[in-house]
Amino acid sequence: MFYIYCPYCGEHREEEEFHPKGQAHLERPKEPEACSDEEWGDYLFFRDNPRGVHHEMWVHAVGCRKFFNVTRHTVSYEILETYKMGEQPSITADSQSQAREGAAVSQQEGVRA
Amino acid sequence: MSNAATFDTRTETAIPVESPLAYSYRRSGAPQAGGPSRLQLRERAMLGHLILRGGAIVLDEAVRDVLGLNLPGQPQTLVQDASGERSIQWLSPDEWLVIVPGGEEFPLETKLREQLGSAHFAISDVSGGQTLIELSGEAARELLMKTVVYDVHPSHFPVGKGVTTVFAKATTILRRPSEDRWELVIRRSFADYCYRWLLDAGAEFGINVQQ
Amino acid sequence: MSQSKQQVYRLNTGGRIDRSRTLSFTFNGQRYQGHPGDTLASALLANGIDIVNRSFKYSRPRGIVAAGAEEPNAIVQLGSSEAAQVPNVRATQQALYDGLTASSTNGWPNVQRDLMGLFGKLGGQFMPPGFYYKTFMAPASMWLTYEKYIRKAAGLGRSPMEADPDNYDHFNQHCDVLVVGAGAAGLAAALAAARSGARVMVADEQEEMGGSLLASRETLEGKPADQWVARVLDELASCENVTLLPRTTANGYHDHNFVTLHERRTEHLGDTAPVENGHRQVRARLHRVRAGQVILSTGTHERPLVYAGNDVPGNLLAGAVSTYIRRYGVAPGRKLVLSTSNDYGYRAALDWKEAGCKVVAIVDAREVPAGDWVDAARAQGIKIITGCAVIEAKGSNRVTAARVAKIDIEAFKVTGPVQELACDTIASSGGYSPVIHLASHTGARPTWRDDILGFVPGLVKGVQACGGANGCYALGDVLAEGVEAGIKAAAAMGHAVQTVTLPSAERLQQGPAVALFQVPHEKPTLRGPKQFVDLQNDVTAAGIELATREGFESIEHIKRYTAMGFGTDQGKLGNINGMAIAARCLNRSIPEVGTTVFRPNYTPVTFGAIVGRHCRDLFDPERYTALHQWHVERGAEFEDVGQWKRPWYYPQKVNGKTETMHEAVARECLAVREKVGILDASTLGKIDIQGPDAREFLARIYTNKWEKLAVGKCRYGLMCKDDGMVTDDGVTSCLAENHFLMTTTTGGAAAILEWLELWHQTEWPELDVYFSSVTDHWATMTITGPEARKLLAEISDLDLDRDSFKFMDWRSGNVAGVPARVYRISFTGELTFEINVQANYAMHVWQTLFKHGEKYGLTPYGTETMHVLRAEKGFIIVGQETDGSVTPEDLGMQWAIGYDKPYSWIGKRALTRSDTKRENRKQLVGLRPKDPKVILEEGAQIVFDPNHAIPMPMVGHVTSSYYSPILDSGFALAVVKGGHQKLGETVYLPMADGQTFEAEIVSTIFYDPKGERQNV
Amino acid sequence: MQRYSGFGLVKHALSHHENWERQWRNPTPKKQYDVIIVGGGGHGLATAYYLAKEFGVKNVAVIEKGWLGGGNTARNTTIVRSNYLWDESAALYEHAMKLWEGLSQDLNYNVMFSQRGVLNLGHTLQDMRDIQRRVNANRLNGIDGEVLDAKGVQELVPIMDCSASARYPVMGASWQPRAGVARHDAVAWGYARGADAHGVDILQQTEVTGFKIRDGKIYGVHTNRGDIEAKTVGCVTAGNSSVLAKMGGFNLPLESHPLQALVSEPIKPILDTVVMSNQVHGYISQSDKGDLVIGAGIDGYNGYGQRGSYPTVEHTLQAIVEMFPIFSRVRMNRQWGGIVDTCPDACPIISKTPVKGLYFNCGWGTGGFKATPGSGHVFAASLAKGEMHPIAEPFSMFRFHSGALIDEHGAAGVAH
Ligand SMILES: Cc1cc2nc3c(=O)[nH]c(=O)nc-3n(C[C@H](O)[C@H](O)[C@H](O)COP(=O)(O)OP(=O)(O)OC[C@H]3O[C@@H](n4cnc5c(N)ncnc54)[C@H](O)[C@@H]3O)c2cc1C
Ligand SMILES: NC(=O)c1ccc[n+]([C@@H]2O[C@H](COP(=O)([O-])OP(=O)(O)OC[C@H]3O[C@@H](n4cnc5c(N)ncnc54)[C@H](O)[C@@H]3O)[C@@H](O)[C@H]2O)c1
Ligand SMILES: Cc1cc2nc3c(=O)[nH]c(=O)nc-3n(C[C@H](O)[C@H](O)[C@H](O)COP(=O)(O)O)c2cc1C
Ligand SMILES: [Zn+2]
Repeated sequence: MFYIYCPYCGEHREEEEFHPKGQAHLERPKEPEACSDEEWGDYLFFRDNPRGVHHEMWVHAVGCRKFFNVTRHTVSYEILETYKMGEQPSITADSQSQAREGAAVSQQEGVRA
Repeated sequence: MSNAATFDTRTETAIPVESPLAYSYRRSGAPQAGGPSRLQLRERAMLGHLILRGGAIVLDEAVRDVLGLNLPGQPQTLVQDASGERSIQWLSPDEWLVIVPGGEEFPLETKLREQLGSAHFAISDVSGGQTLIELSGEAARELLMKTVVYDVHPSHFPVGKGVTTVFAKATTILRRPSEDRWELVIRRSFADYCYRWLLDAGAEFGINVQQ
Repeated sequence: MSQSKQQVYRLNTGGRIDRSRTLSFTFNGQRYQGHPGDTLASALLANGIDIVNRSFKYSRPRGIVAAGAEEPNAIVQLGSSEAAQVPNVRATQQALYDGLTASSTNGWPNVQRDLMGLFGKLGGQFMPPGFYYKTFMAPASMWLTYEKYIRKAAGLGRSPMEADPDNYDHFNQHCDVLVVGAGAAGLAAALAAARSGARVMVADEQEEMGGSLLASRETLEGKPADQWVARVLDELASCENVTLLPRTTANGYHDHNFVTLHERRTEHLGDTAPVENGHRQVRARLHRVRAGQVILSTGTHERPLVYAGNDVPGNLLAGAVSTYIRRYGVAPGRKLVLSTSNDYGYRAALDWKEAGCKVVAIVDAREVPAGDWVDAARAQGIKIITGCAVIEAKGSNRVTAARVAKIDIEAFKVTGPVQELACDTIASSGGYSPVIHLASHTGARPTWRDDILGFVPGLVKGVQACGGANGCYALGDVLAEGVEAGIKAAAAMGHAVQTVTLPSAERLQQGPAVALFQVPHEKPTLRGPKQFVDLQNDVTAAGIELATREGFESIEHIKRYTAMGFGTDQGKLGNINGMAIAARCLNRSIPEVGTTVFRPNYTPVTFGAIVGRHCRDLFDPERYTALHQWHVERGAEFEDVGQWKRPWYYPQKVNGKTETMHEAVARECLAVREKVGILDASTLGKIDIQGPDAREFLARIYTNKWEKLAVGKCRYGLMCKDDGMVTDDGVTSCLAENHFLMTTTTGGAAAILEWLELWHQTEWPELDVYFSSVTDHWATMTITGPEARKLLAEISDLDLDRDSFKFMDWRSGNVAGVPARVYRISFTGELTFEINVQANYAMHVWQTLFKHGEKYGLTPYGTETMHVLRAEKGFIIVGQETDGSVTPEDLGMQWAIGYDKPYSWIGKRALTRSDTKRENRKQLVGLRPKDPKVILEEGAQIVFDPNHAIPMPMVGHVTSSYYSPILDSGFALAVVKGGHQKLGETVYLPMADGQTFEAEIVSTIFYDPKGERQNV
Repeated sequence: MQRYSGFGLVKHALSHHENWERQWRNPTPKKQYDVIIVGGGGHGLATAYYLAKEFGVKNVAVIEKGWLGGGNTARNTTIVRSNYLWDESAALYEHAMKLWEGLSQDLNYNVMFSQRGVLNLGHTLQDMRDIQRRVNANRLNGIDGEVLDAKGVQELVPIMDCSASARYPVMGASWQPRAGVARHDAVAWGYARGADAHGVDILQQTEVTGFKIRDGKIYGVHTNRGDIEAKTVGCVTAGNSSVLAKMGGFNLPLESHPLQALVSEPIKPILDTVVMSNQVHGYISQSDKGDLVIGAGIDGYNGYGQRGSYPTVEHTLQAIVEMFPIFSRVRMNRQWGGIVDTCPDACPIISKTPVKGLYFNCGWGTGGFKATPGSGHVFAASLAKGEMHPIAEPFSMFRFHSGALIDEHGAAGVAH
């Protein structure tokens, strides 16, 4: 169970107070009517879903009710940072050394042995 | 005056009222410990509850002028007046809970609105929708550990703190107004569930309900 | 030697048991005695019970092999009554109490003389791993029959057949440092951390804290080690910042240092929790611990050696032999042969000798053993046979002899002649495996260390392992590691440690151990007698070898093909041996083969403890309105809507008979259509929306328009997700220019509030608007029917004139002396007033309405009647008429779509995708059954051609269907492909019983099509 | 291939089991294959099996990064049923069900398919409406099923609490008698053995790390054991499908979530149907070994760690004890997690992709075990012909552009 730092409450809180809300930084097209069916479908349904560093949105549902962003490794589940809505991450897949990520993946994904 | 409708939901006339726990007292009773009790529960019903929303900068002065309290700008803080009757609690960066003696909420809202003028803010009266349950006694903290996921250790939860957190399968606002007292703000529709939970979890401490 | 007649193996002195008190217990119906401080296992051994169970597959007799969590055999059923049955109790972890009732889980007719055992003996070789997959295939239809017989052999213990009388509890804990395991390492760590002032929790699974120090030969400061344990525990107990939890197992280690601790509070007292001060104590408590730092000081598990016949009762772990002697005052036999690969094992022989029993020989696989304990054994005159191992245990119900021979470990061969040593007990030690289980739960992979011949835990952030768990075995070093871990953990949490002086430990010389896992036999593994690896699942070395031959090369495949490690011991005893055997067969190294994944639970935990208080009445919240009591007293039946309890209908007694739902609903419906009814509508979600941009926000969230809604007016709105599918609806009222009250469906309230916040916080933060839930603040009472106005007029000061208070207006005033907002909106099609008052006044207003309403025939109605009435009017229920695949146009609600709004409101773009534009989408229509007596089944499928072969093309289904009392006929709402263009056409509904109903597609509005009644 | 039978077993026993053959080889990768299947789970192995056996494509490799059958195939609660709501999915799952019914014989490997019936409980009026709708649709689609009332449920499962005093009383259920459970590992092994016997190379411990694409067409894969070529590549990688799609340069409408399950200690047989409930949210069956196999809910966040959150397990056991109060004293032995690839409409993707020759079969999410034979069969047909099999056609990834979703959330219900 995660221990999540809410950037608005300024504290770590139990996962039970939060709801995950999917990929972060999804932007609704400014002019939906100008989108093709394909572009609109992409916006609605197609997701990054990386194995590794992921930016996702959570809401502190039982708490301050604020949405915010989390950078988390989807294999080790380590939370690398949390930041407010509208802010940009300081840690990204690119900024993380390949080696570190690789290590975490092979360490914690059980399929190999 | 902001362009919102205000409405005093209370009346001066003597009309029977029922607190959110009224049904629960009838259904589950109000247990009294036979011997010495390590835990007391008391509902403080019919208080005035207002949700205040807006920027801290917008609200701060008005709150000080009208309520005589500093708007708590720091997360998780609870500020009370000297009598402990009036309090204001941080709920989120743009949301506060004000609790005042029953009947004061409407004049308070009116005054705040006057003071705030055309600024962007919101005040919602939720007095009918929630109630306050007070826990005291040496076992209060243990009872809370069975109930809420938040860390209630004194080093982490000093007097003057308040949080919104998970209460069993419901939610609560939990505050610590004084050394030996904890307050739970519970939603009306969940009140019976919360009450039954507290009685059940508190039984081993000889819970004592003061009505 | 025996203290009482039965306790044949009880020693006269020694151990931590209380000989002054005797406890009696029964096992398989026989009465026995033991003492406080015993486990059930030590008491059984004391009483000379060899066979505690029968094995799972081959039904072989089995005895106790271990003294702790790793025990695979001694799994028993406990319980003196049906409700108090406890299946699968590990006797080595069950404290003895007076009156304990236990029995073996397997064995027929009994565990001593078991008929299945015969089958096992004869048939064993016909049950290699995977034998099911290779057989029972013909004829195909017979598998269910075969399976019935296979299933008969399943299971260990049995479930109680009655509900559990006990309660369980959760504690949400937070601490700086959690220490798991209170042996030497854990106590040292705890002491260091405690002295820093950090919040420390210490959990140990055993009845007493102290771990292996409780039965240790070693001294600390020249005194028995348990004296130091007692001192440390005293100090820890006196610290306010320390929580000590004995009898508490860390069973799961989850992400971000969340650890669950299972505290058994009363299992040492009885099979049902005792009552104290009139209150039944909780049987078990689950601590949900969020720890800043975790210290794993969980020690080691000793590995047995794998040799032929190693499952015959009387084969024990060397360490367990010591534990039984030193801690429980039981020597589980008379004549011991010890087979070991290391120095540690020698302690069992020394202890055995000291207990006054005979050590036949120590058989050491090493050519030249050397070390302090070896010397001690020599000094005692114990015979040591070197370069040899016990290759086979003889005996069937108890060991009678050990066959010993010279072995070549490298060549995996017996190289010398075999000698048979008569004995009744064989103890073996193949070295130690650090307890890596908890660390593995986090997903971290363990790493192999050649120097200790074991895996040590892989570690994630914020956790340390120390002592045995970290592969550190010398007591002095263990203590030092513990202290260091404690200091580090405290420091990481911002606490500085004062000094901790360590007690002096003996420095013992130890010779190097040899890597021995499976002992070779004269015959090849596949041909020789069975050598057991996983005792509980009857997995043998031959089985592992066979699996590798068949291509199961991954250790995970081997596990699944043989069931190694699948048992209730999760392979604590056998797994590493199994891996080593697999490595031998595959010609790979042990680290190449690797371990299987250890998962929670460390040891099994009752469902009850995990469930805690969230059961029975407290399984899920029941949400009530302010009028709940009234509904209960009025005899309402309730419907679950989300977590709410809503009155469904109010059956009355008519001539001594209680109405059926059908009768009650018919009566309620007519009351509304002809007189006046009242509904408690308080559960509808209500959201207070304020701000200068509130109106624009509404226009973006809803499909319809909001620019022109004037103060004092209400409007129905429809909400879509951005995929264009309807997700919620409700009426929103304009309270002031910048102020609206939105209502949502009962089930949707919380989600819609979050939805509004989502869009505001993420997409449109520039809009000045705030939302607050006021659902619980207002109680809503809907009075509806032709007499509604007259009734309300009697008790309110509102101007109810139809022209000043119009349909879709709202007004405020007093109702029954209470300030109220009244909305003239209608879900029934009748003249309706929705009275909203602060919930604390609701009961008074409701009762006042009834006081005045009697003469008008005021009738309370529930959700069922509400549904009938709204369906007669063609009003939808989101979630009933819609299922996430229905657009506003499909519903025929074009009137609620503002295509020309200046914003691309949510859902708009999706409505022009190729599939949503399709002509023949399923569309909402009314259905009139050709036979008015027919009430179509909700969910009935609609076809155009009922004579079509199966699969029959389906064109829609019935979403709502009722009997209409006012029309005296059945009627339905349905979605039908292209339905909007098919009014008047006939459709068919083929039912399960073979009947096919006919219905005509009609308008969705069955009653008062012009909507006159609500406008009066 | 060595044939298995009871008689054979006796023969082998008499020769001390020394003559059993490998169930599959451990071959060295060839440079080139006609078809590469990425992912050696049940679906991938079934695809290879049918390709070789029914569609005559024998030069096939299955590339598996770990041990075959070690993904979700090793982790699922083994429920097999076909009572899906919409025509498209009903056709797909019923196609699978028919194959299940002869699978052990076809593979000469007993997959222990046990048609002991599955109950989907209804606790609310809307549940019952949905159940009726689904059962009616099933019937007209030729799928067995009936609607039971609370009494009928109680008769089938006497140990369940069907009383009116339950928090969410059982109102009824849908009942599919032909549904049941199967031995998940045996399914993977049986297909692997069958595929191997038809010449398929199963390459374990081989990870696909990239695709070789030229002019929008695929011609091979990169692996940690070198490059391997093929003009047709089918990815059947479940939870990892998005990762592979990225290698192909596109996204999928998928999110990978942890899904957990758990087993109790083995107890004597007490439950011989499968019981599932959406409302209280849990499902349970008892295995032939005696353990209660219990499925938990899906965790809301993305995760490739094969672990989920503890509260999910708590909620599941609450549901189980709510339905079966007598299990309160039974103990939970082990919990684990899989990585499920969930699709917005709870239906799979069996599809061509923007890269020619590259196909994906994924998105089975929480419920694809039951489809294993059907999925493999239609995917093999599609790969062999280069044209999607009619049953697979509606499950194109491009339905998310047109909007023609097949929303099975109702029928998929609790994760299974
Ligand atoms: C807890 C749980 C319970 C479930 N219960 C049920 C149930 O009761 N009934 C039901 O029908 N379904 C159930 N499911 C779903 C079901 O398990 C899956 O839908 C199904 O097993 C998927 O099979 P697969 O062969 O597609 O995937 P998998 O078995 O996951 O196989 C995919 C394979 O691809 C491999 N792979 C991935 N990336 C690469 C790469 N780059 N290179 C090479 N190989 C790669 C993986 O290692 C893996 O072996 C459950 C799932 C879980 C997790
Ligand atoms: N088993 C042996 O006989 C053996 C082997 C090597 C070393 N030693 C000696 O043992 C000492 C090592 O001490 P140590 O502290 O590392 O180990 P220890 O065995 O003394 O203590 C470990 C403790 O952790 C408990 N434990 C294990 N898993 C647990 C869990 N999941 N939850 C709660 N409790 C759990 C055990 O019951 C035990 O009480 C030294 O004295 C060393 O010389 C003993
Ligand atoms: C249907 C089913 C039944 C299982 N039964 C058991 C069991 O009785 N004992 C056990 O230890 N594990 C059992 N497991 C779980 C496996 O041990 C293992 O946890 C699972 O395959 C996931 O693999 P992993 O834990 O190695 O990652 C079972 C798994 C499944 C899918
Ligand atoms: Zn917060």
